[in-house]
Amino acid sequence: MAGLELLSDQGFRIDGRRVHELRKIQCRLGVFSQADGSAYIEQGNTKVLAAIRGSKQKTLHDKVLVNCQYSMATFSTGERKRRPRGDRKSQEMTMHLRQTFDAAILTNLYPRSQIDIFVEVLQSDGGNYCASVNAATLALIDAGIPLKDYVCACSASFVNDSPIVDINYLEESSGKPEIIVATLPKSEQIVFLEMNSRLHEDNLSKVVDTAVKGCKDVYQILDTAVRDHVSQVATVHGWEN
Amino acid sequence: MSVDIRIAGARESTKQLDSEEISSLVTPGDVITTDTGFMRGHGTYMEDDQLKASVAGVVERVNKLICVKPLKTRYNGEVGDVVIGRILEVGQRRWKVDTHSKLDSVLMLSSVNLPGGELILLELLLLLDNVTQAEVQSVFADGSLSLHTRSLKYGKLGQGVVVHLSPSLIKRRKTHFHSLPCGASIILGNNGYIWICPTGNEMEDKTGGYEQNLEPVQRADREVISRLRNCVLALAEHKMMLYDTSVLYTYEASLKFPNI
Amino acid sequence: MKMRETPLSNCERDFIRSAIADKKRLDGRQPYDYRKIKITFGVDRGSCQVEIGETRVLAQVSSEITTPKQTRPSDGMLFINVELSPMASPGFEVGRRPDVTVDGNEVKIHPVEEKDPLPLSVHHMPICVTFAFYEQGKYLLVDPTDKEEKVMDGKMVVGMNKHREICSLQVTGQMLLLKDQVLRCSNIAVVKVTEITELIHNALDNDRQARGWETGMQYFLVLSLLIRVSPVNEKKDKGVGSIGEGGPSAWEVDNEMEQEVADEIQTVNKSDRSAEGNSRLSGNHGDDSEEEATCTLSKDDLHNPTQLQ
Amino acid sequence: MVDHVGKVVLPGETLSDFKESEKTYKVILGPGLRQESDDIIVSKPGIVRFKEPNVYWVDSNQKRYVPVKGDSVIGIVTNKAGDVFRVDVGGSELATLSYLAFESATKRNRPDVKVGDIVFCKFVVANKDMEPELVCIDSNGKSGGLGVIGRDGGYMFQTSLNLVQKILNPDCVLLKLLGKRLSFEVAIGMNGRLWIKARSVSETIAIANAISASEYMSNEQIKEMCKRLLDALAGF
Repeated sequence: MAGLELLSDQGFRIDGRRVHELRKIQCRLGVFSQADGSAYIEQGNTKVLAAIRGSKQKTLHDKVLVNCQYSMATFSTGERKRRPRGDRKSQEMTMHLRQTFDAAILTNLYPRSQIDIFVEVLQSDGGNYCASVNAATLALIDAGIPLKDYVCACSASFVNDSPIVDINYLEESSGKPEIIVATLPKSEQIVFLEMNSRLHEDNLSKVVDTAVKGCKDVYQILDTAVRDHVSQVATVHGWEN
Repeated sequence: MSVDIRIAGARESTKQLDSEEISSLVTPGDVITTDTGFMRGHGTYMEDDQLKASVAGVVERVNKLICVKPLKTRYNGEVGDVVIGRILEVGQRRWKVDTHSKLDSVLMLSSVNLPGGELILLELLLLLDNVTQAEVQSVFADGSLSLHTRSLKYGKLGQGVVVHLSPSLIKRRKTHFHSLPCGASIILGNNGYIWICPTGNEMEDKTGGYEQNLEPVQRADREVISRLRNCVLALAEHKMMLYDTSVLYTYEASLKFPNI
Repeated sequence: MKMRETPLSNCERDFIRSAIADKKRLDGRQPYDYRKIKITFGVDRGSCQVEIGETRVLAQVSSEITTPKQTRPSDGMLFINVELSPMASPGFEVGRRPDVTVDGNEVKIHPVEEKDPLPLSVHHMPICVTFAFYEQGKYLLVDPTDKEEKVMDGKMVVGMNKHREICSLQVTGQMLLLKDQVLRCSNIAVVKVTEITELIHNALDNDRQARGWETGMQYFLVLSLLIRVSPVNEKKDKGVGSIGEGGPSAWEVDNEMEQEVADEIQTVNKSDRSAEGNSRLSGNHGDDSEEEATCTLSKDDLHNPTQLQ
Repeated sequence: MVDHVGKVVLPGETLSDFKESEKTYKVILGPGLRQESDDIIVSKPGIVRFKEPNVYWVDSNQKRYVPVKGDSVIGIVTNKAGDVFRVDVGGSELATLSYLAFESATKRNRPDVKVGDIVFCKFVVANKDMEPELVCIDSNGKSGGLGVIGRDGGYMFQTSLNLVQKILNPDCVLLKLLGKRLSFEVAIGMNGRLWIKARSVSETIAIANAISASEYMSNEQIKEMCKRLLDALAGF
């Protein structure tokens, strides 16, 4: 991968985007009828399904237990590989997702119950965590579970002295720094933050800003999708009167 | 037999609407009001003196109380609601019942009309997985429900089918039991569970349903029940409210297609 | 079997919270103070024990020749294996204090007869600093203890080297932070990292003197291997280091975790190739070779690694 | 046997020549000593102790608390299960505490105990075959200081079982010295847990650290430490 140019002189990235451009996002709510809530999201070539199921009786006396299960389909990457649930990467991801949503769900409203969040990556092209968070947020909204705000996640990197947003698989595996942020977009509060590889402290602020901006852009798209979905259903319900 | 296949993308949505049409639509994190004179209802939370939405849905205002009603949610019980439930667990003096609410509901032995006033072993009354019809007696502090089957209207349900739908699709009416002219009865539980059974065997003998009728249901009855079930599902698919008239109209309309 | 951990009572929680609000800590430290760090090197080379307060971590490095990955024939591999013994804490949920200790070593076989073990060129030394947040980030503690971690809303671990390069950064726990808080932590980390780097350098200097040999600028080395390998490019490195946190995530399920981490090793020097490990977990990453010092050792040195002990 | 007293013994050693009670010709064996047919076998490493007229036991530095009937302990409520609270006392299993075992508790008037509260209570049932059971009242139904503690502050911490024995020993000067200059409340559980509430957070921390530090100190050293501590606190 030596000669790969992540950012051309003209300011274009490998897949033709500019530094501040997200990949195309398409999403849909309520894709399954059995689950309490579900959603599907595509961010570029990364495709993720999320489903929510609630209310098994578990013993956290004062709040709901948020449980996650993250898995990747065997066909999700170029190399076909069995990925049993216990896979280390999945476990780590599961734990991150749980923490993220523990902070965003109003957990004290449901004592003694449990919310299961299932996330399945159908196709992976970088930004699995981000797409998973975004999908799970939509699924939680679909399920009518109270959230403080949307949780939107976005990644960023730093190439040739310029921050780039929403990095894909090639950019991820280039060895450049990768920063992953999940935020509550309205208040810009950070729920989750992780960074790999080396980045000079002076640049941290710039890259975090880029990622947070990315989250806000993602939020706009998700919010439009949710509003469309809700209003479509609400009108047939006759709720407007 | 003709088969018609469409890809998912070709499906037409029922109505294309501009989301601007509903002004009171909010999504999580939206500020509903900064006026502190309001009371916080379901689907909202307070932060920095602002009342914000925690779910996506339509804002409803009753006097000073503001709540947001989400599209889809678990059943939030209210006293007096008619519910259909499934027995999950038989305990010492109570049953645990699944009513599609966040926590399991309980049906105390003392809240059951015992046939003949005798004390019978719980297991004989309601077994695991039996379907029961009950009324919400009270709501506990944590949101779980206490049920009762004190009236002869309520009790165990015998032969029929349950349909699980979103509770928000059930229209609140005076009565939720309907004996439809097509030869079947339907109970529209407020919790989104719907029971369809042949007319006659449940409603006639007012024993609370604890004496079970195990006679096979006639084929004609079964066909009517299946058709009704499909009608209910069709209505739900299109997010239409369910009540006796809507179900009946759908049923009548469906008779045009005898082979479905 | 996982042992039951003593639950934290409301009383302890409230007390620690009120103490923190009062800018006091149970062990008498100030909010931004580090605990006492003690670094001890083992008799054998490549082992090191670090104590931070009551938390102890033992690191041992070893290396062996293996076949490189087909996809990266010129790179070696670095394995990091972290074990959290149940002895350390009953019912280990999150690894206790993370922190520090990166020891590497490297092995190279060139012409077979003259074996010259080299210290692994560790380009920079990432130091982890942990911050604990309370009351949605209102209060901030550096280097929280076990109990303080149990009470906290969440924590942030910053891995940074003395050149102010952040190597890893992780925010965990259920709390909401603002960007400014993150930046403030990274500023504090700069100071702490400088202090600790100093400390480690001193410890290494002392150790070097104790061992009585000159290792140039870099760290200590471990073994020399007498293996006959003819192909020129056959060189890899297996290091077992214990590094703090990184991904405490998966540890909950079992106490042993083996992580095959990023493998990126470059050839730096033509005559003596040294391998640089790059680990995402530890944030030990190298591609700028600032201090490429190598040394040659005599056979005697190698065979009497414990001399002058 | 008398010459064994005060010596270190290891598990498996057999002891003999016990001093019997003059009236009953019996010997009472405490923890760490076991009778196997005719031999008395040591089952714990430690120091043999003797108390007149005929009681022998082994003092060992054991970390795990084993419930003993009549012991006052500090427990943490971990769960409410029907009519009982499940309490962690540091033993191998959770102890039960009936909600009726509180002062003026009745079936209708349940005590106000939350999960996570700490309770100062006494063992009424503690043997190896039964689940240990706690109460917060004496035989007259009075609390006598037992019950939920630490609601309005204070700090609970864990020390070793030996340290607790040591500070409760009338010969130990620690609490007396601290009490002279500082006013504080303390509850000492035989399971090694202590709860302390002083006038301020810093005093509480200081007292807690003083107690933890005193484990291997002689009375002289304790005096020295208390002096320094009190001086330091005065300078706060």
